Amino acid sequence: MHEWAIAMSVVSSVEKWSMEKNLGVKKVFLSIPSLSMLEVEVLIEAFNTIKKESKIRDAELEVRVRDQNFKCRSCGNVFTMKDIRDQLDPILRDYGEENPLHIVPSLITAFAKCPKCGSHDFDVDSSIRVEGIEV
Amino acid sequence: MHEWAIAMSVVSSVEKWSMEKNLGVKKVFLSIPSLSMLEVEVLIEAFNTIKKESKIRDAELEVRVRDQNFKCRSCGNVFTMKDIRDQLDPILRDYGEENPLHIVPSLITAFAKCPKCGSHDFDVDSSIRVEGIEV
Amino acid sequence: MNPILELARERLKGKRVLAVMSAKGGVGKSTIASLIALNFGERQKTALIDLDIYGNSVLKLFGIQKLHEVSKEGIEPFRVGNLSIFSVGGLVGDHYIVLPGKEEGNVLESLLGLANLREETVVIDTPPGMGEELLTLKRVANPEVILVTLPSKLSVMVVEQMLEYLLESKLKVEWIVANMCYLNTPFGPIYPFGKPEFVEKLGVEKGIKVEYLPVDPELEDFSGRIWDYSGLLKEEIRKILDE
Amino acid sequence: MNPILELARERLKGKRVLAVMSAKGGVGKSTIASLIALNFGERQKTALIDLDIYGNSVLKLFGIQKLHEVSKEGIEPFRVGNLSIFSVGGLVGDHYIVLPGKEEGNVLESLLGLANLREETVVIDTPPGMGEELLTLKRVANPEVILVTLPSKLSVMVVEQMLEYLLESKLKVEWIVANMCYLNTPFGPIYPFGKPEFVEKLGVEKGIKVEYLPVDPELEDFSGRIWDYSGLLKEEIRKILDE
Ligand SMILES: Nc1ncnc2c1ncn2[C@@H]1O[C@H](COP(=O)(O)OP(=O)(O)O)[C@@H](O)[C@H]1O
Ligand SMILES: Nc1ncnc2c1ncn2[C@@H]1O[C@H](COP(=O)(O)OP(=O)(O)O)[C@@H](O)[C@H]1O
Ligand SMILES: [Mg+2]
Ligand SMILES: [Mg+2]
Ligand SMILES: [Mg+2]
Ligand SMILES: [Mg+2]
Ligand code: NI
Ligand code: NI
Ligand SMILES: [Zn+2]
Ligand SMILES: [Zn+2]
Repeated sequence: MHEWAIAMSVVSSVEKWSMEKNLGVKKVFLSIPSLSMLEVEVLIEAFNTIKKESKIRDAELEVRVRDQNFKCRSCGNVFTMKDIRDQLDPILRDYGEENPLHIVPSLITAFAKCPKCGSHDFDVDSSIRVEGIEV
Repeated sequence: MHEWAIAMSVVSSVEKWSMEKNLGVKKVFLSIPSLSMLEVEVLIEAFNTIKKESKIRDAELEVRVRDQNFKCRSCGNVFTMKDIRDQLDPILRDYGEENPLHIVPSLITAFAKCPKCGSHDFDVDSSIRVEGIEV
Repeated sequence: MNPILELARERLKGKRVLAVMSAKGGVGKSTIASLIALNFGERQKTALIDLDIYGNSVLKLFGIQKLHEVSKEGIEPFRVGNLSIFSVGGLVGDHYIVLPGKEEGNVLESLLGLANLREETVVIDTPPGMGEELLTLKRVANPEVILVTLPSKLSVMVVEQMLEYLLESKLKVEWIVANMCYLNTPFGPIYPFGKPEFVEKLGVEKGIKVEYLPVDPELEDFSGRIWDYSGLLKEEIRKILDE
Repeated sequence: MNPILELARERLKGKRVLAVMSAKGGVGKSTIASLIALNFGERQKTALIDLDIYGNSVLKLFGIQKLHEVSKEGIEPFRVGNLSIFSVGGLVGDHYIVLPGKEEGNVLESLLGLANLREETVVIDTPPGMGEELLTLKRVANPEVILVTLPSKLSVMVVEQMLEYLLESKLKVEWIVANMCYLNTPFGPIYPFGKPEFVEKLGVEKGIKVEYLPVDPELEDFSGRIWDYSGLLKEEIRKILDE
């Protein structure tokens, strides 16, 4: 649901950029972590609605969903979403769709552990970022 | 001076690695931040002395001194050691050779500011790491 | 480009942002932030944002155990009278939070960026230390600061270092609050953490007004329903804000 | 490969490591860690390591204002009787420290890795929160834990979440210390932070012994020379350790 708030943040930061640089925007490349379970179609729909009231009416949104590679800082083990699937399922069950990881993917270390050593201490790459703008 | 302690840490971690993998070590590539003002010759001298008592007697140490690129998280400005030279000089003057940045380069944000916006909030890459081992 | 950070900045832009800070823990930041917000709330809609990821004390003081609703607008606040409350604790419930330092900034940027913040007055509760949370707040806004300490020498020394940072960073420090200075008994005051000589001196040196608050053992009875509290501390804070 | 981390692990391996923890600030961690180390120091050489980057309270309690000497062996401790004290504050002096969360781990790995640590018994003072400092300590060692709280409901709720984490992480929690439970006056006790009912319940639930400590207003007089203190708190801690 809060895909709309995120789309708004993208439109308004790209709009600001476009006005500062005095450049028209054709395409925006947004990168999101798969961990966040954000719905890409909703993001695009929201972006297309919100941009109409902005100065980047012609911009198109392309979303890249990044798969996570977690690296344990305690034992060095590298693992992926698949390896902790059993730890993620209960989160969906307990919190539903608007769960903590959906809203703030960085919270993953509070809920999941390194499958090898059990540590909550692993590197995550969970940011939502605009990786490129085509003008 | 504490170059010796660092050399010891390198010898003992590489030795451990070599024993675990059951591989001889020809060369160790160590990367250090220029910020730390560590003396490369002392590091190598210490390494060559300490390795004699270890299982990696034939290893050679190659040290790469990384130049820092600081990125301000407040205004986005990217700057280097040169741009904050005037902020670093007083540290050397006040603390001498064994100054905080020499011992713990990560402490840089406590002493220096982004030359553009004055923020202490910038990204540093200050770790000391073994970047490669030649067997 | 970090759109969530940009949005956070926009949400706070032009508003009155008051942050209750102390590098020292347990000095009463959350209590005082809550009482200040409640005082403001008597006259206008006020937001209270909790940036202490691990303490979530604001929720505990207000007895809030629900989860934040999430809408198209983002994270919807908990409403208590005129107050709108936001906290990471409202996203996770009673599960513990443990985080690498690197992630703390992302978590707080998300809270601040996604909060559906409509109020013009914003009170911010902060964690102890001078780490990622402080830097994140600074990245997003330039708050007026209320600096809290105990009267103890130890606490004042820690807070003095923070004050140095705040002043160098050109943040406006409104007052220093010396909390838990004395405990009134029928037989005269007791000073559980020493007399407030060090904080007095600090205030004079830096030209910042110091306000002295008592220990109020009654406060504990209102843990979980702090809006009901109308004792000593509340009255003293009212006086300070009315000045 | 991170050689400093490896060295830190080696320096602590096989030693008795006791960490005084609390996700809540200002509950007396530094005071209690110092008094425990002093108690051990009466019988054997003991190291006291301060992992609270922003508080450096151990140095302040011991009145240490010098800088660590650095030798070929690394960072040389401050020596107070049988105690060897290490703190980041001993590297920077009275300058403030402000750090992005990402750097906190590097700073503490350096302190632990470079410390010329010869003692077999190591007491560790920790900062509040459950962030990078806690994870760094966990990366380096598996300490026995002494968990400190105030009796207040708020503090106990915060500490309960930390306890959950500690137990899930299979750390051994020796005792829970409920600090500042009562203040004795000639006219009977005062309970400045409420009666210790919540912490008592927590102890029973988790099967962990709870120790109750008083507020001692005399303590403040020994700030800066805590080794000279021999009052109530010291005596209570002696009793606990002798059990
Ligand atoms: N003036 C006061 N009188 C009595 N208790 C207080 C007072 N101020 C704070 N407390 C109590 O002290 C503890 C720490 O306060 P808190 O607001 O959580 O501090 P912080 O946010 O700085 O960690 C809480 O249990 C709180 O109820
Ligand atoms: N039992 C006690 N009686 C009186 N004062 C205490 C007691 N325990 C701690 N203090 C004081 O309370 C303040 C916080 O204690 P401190 O050890 O710094 O806590 P923490 O390390 O958990 O932040 C200090 O000023 C300290 O002197
Ligand atoms: Mg605190
Ligand atoms: Mg608090
Ligand atoms: Mg922290
Ligand atoms: Mg402390
Ligand atoms: Ni959503
Ligand atoms: Ni040196
Ligand atoms: Zn692991
Ligand atoms: Zn900058």
